[in-house]
Amino acid sequence: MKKILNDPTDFVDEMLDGLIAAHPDAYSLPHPRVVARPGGAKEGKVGIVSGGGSGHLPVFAGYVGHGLLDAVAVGDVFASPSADQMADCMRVAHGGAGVLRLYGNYGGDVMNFDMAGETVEFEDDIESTTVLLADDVVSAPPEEAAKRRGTGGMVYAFKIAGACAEAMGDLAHVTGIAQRTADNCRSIGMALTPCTVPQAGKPTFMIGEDEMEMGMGLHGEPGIWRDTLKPADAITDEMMDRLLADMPLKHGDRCSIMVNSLGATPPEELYIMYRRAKDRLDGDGVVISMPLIGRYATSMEMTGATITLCKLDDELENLLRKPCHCAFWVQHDLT
Amino acid sequence: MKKILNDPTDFVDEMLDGLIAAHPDAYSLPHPRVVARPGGAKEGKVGIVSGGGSGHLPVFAGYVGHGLLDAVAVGDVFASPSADQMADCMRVAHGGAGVLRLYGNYGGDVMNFDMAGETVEFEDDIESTTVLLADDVVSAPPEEAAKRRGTGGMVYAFKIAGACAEAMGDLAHVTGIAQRTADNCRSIGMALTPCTVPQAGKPTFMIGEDEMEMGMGLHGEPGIWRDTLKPADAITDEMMDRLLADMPLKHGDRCSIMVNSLGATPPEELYIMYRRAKDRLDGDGVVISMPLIGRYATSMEMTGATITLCKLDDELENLLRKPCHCAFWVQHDLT
Amino acid sequence: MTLDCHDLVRATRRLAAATAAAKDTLNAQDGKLGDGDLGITLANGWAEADSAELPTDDLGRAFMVLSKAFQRVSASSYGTLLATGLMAAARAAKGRESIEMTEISGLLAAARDAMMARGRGELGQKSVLDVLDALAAATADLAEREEIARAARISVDRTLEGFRQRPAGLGRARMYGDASIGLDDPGMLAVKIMLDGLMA
Amino acid sequence: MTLDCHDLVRATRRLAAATAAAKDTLNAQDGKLGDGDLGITLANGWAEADSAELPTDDLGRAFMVLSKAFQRVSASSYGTLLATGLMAAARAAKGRESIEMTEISGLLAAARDAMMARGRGELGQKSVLDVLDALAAATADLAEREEIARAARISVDRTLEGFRQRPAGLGRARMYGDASIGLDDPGMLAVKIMLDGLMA
Ligand SMILES: Nc1ncnc2c1ncn2[C@@H]1O[C@H](COP(=O)(O)OP(=O)(O)O)[C@@H](O)[C@H]1O
Ligand SMILES: Nc1ncnc2c1ncn2[C@@H]1O[C@H](COP(=O)(O)OP(=O)(O)O)[C@@H](O)[C@H]1O
Ligand SMILES: [Mg+2]
Ligand SMILES: [Mg+2]
Ligand SMILES: [Mg+2]
Ligand SMILES: [Mg+2]
Repeated sequence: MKKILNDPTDFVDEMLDGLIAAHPDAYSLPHPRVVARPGGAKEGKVGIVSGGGSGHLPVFAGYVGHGLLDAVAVGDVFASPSADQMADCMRVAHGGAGVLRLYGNYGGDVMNFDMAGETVEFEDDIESTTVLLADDVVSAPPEEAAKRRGTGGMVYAFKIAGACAEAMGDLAHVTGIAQRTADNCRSIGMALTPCTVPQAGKPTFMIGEDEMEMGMGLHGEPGIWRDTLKPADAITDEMMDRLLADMPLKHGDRCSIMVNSLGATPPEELYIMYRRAKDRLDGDGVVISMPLIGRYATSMEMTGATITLCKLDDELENLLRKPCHCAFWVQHDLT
Repeated sequence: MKKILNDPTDFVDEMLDGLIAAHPDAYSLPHPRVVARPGGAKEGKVGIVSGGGSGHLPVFAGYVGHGLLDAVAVGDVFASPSADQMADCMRVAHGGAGVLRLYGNYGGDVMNFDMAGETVEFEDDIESTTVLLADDVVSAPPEEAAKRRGTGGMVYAFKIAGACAEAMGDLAHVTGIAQRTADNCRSIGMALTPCTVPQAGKPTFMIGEDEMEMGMGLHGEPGIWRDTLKPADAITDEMMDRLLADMPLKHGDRCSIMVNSLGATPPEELYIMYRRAKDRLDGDGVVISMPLIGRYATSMEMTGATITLCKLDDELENLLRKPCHCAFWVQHDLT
Repeated sequence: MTLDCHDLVRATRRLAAATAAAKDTLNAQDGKLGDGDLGITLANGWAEADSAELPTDDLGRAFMVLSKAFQRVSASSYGTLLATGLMAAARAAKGRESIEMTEISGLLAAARDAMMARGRGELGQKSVLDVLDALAAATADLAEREEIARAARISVDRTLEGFRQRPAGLGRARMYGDASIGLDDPGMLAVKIMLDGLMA
Repeated sequence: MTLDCHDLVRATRRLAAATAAAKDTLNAQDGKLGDGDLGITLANGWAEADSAELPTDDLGRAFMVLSKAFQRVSASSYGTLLATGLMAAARAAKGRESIEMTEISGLLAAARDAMMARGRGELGQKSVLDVLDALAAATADLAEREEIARAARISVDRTLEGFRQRPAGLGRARMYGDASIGLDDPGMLAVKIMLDGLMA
């Protein structure tokens, strides 16, 4: 296992120690495995919480910050946090105006967040709502879209709903905005090499020296097909085809697009993909607003990329372009 | 070669196309392979240029921006730009107050930048100075410190000299500040897996499944020793030992520290290293200011990390904490 | 015959021992089509439950303590589902010192239903749900401990056998499609191991 | 005997042909201890020079056109060093229609010195510098083209031989330490190939 770590069982906690030591103004650890903004919940602001497995930085803990999330529950690598941690996380984020649970549609996370929601409703009288990201088009056909898993769309939802909450929208409004963002996001991924979960010590999947897997998930879930590696433009075309088939965009439509590295794939290659994706959208007369190119939702040292399209209306675009601030993403006001 | 690209010979130009298409407000391409701030040189401001091989994003092109660089010349992957491109780059950056050439101490880059300097002095009457980063302690012993190669220290020099130029310091002042930063930086790297130069198509070096190389350079230059992979704390200790032996820091000294991924190593692992490095500095009573943890100077998909210490005085710290803005690094005013 | 808090303490002790012993086996089974943590989940959960203080006068609250133990230490699907099932049992037995053995079938059914709601799963998808469903049916109206034990064992074995050649339809194993055919669902197997432990 | 701009045009043509032919060989040699681009550097540089328009009346400016060609198309060490050497020759011949063959040794020495300054290299480090130094010495005071050719060939072969068993002390090859022992320096070899091309 070619990783820089100590005892694999300490991986997540040592990572969190380092994260908070490095950015004490950005993050605090009010409970074990619960990362929150320092200073506590803001009175009257809707709290937005998320959570899930570790190994995806900046997802999840990294996105705690101004204009983004209020608190997250941090699981082991690729594993759900416990319902107990999620309940703590919701308590920390609650500023009296309720809490939105905003996260990716993975079985374990959903079960635990549901359980946590019932607990804090019962024990703490916290009103809460849920919006699930289910943006990965490969993970289920359109008829079963609710079964899809969440990926890059989470980042758009954090950003847009976060800006809405920062503007003191109420729980219904923030939830509605988050849901509309979730409904407007489509993602697809491809992977070239696996990553290794520290406690497992061996790669998450096996793949040939010149093979790629189109549609593979963030944890190595199988995709659509495995084939010899194709040129960047062909890969990008296939990904864009699948996304646009699922959510057609027409002349004059606006969208943001995220070309995201799963970890090892360098920005140089993402820009080569973006170049092609933009050509495609330009050709269709689709207007790109605030493209995101970089490492936004990763799988540790996996090689590969995901593309996410987020269709925008005036309100979503305005919220997307509002400022945000965390250790991984500082954005000035672009409205 | 597990990379997302088209024709390897187009790698750099397509990457630049994508970079500029994605961030037209941040970057322009006034000449082939010359990246500059849009809008041209600012009258009366010292221009800071850099350059070198591609494959190190954000180094070099990424750091063109407010409070950072004015223009860079972009070479092929791991290869120097031509003297011709560097001369163009200096012309673009010249706002009438002279140009500082600020880059890493690599033979080809030095020869070409020197030649370019002579050319623009002769042809365009541009006054210019040079500051070389030679911060990698492994690449030559202290007696031959001028032979050392440049690595993470470049980022501190770009940031600090960039802030000084933005404050309208004159050429002598900006050069002096850059030189003081260069003198105060020490770096060391370690690598776990190689990367592949697109046009070469094969890895830059070979290394065993459980081996690491301590002190390896950004292009796979050999280091101090090769050994079986050690725990993160032991690796960090050895790196810190070497850095502090070369530049002792005493109780009350201030420094910034960069824990930098060579590409594939994820932030999770960097935070585990930072945790240990901070413990060390805390123990010595050294005060850390504005630590940088992330991907600041990379080698495409190489696995490994570098640590840089930058010793700060009041002026350097103040400049480091000034705002900056490029597609890879947005910092608010922290002074 | 009845079941009270002391029975639950004894059962918990046995389950802790049985799942600790079966940890590696269950991890390996889960590893064939998943993340290989099911053994850890069960061993940690029952160990935590075993070290908790159970109330002696309220079987409902005792079940709730067991549920909370699983909520604390396990976040894997099975741990959360077990916590959910135990919470359903807690609700059903709330405020009572003991229940009749004939009520066990009803507790199993309540757990099954709560777990279906929690995991959005259905019967027939080759999961722990199918085992619980069969168990609830097999133990209906039985009043004797031995009777229940015998019926339960037969029922679990039959269910395992009945589903072995079917593909997994829930959880992580679903991703593997037909590769799951011929393999026992680890969540079902876990019930068999717990049952054997209870009767040891 | 003299050397004028027409000679330089003819020489450039020959060098373009010779380096194009030797491209792969030189790349391979450079690849043993470096990045394997020396063949490309030379072939591209001389091709660019060959396609440039050379002035016919000023040998100095003609050398400058060759230098600029290398500055444009090559950024590898050897290309920059060649551009530097050619610029030194340009300076020395500035404003003259032709030079005497006896001055060739002086041009080589001027190129050597400029390249040492540019690359911060020293003699004895197994690089192109050593070949140039030996060539300047071997051609001193010779006035006949044939004489110069013969002396140059012998000098280059001797220099290659003399350095073969020494470790590289400059450029990328230096990193490989003793692994460079026994291998010819590709930059020296390149001079031999260019010389052979000139005389073909
Ligand atoms: N949604 C679900 N509903 C019911 N049972 C499920 C569900 N998901 C998983 N299971 C059961 O849990 C078992 C796997 O448990 P576990 O290893 O804890 O899952 P994971 O590690 O994937 O979270 C499966 O064998 C199956 O019996
Ligand atoms: N600093 C230097 N001074 C003199 N000669 C040098 C220097 N560096 C390299 N060389 C010569 O250049 C040759 C390599 O050229 P080239 O392949 O262009 O280098 P690189 O690709 O490493 O930039 C070496 O064999 C050596 O003869
Ligand atoms: Mg499992
Ligand atoms: Mg699990
Ligand atoms: Mg070379
Ligand atoms: Mg080269």
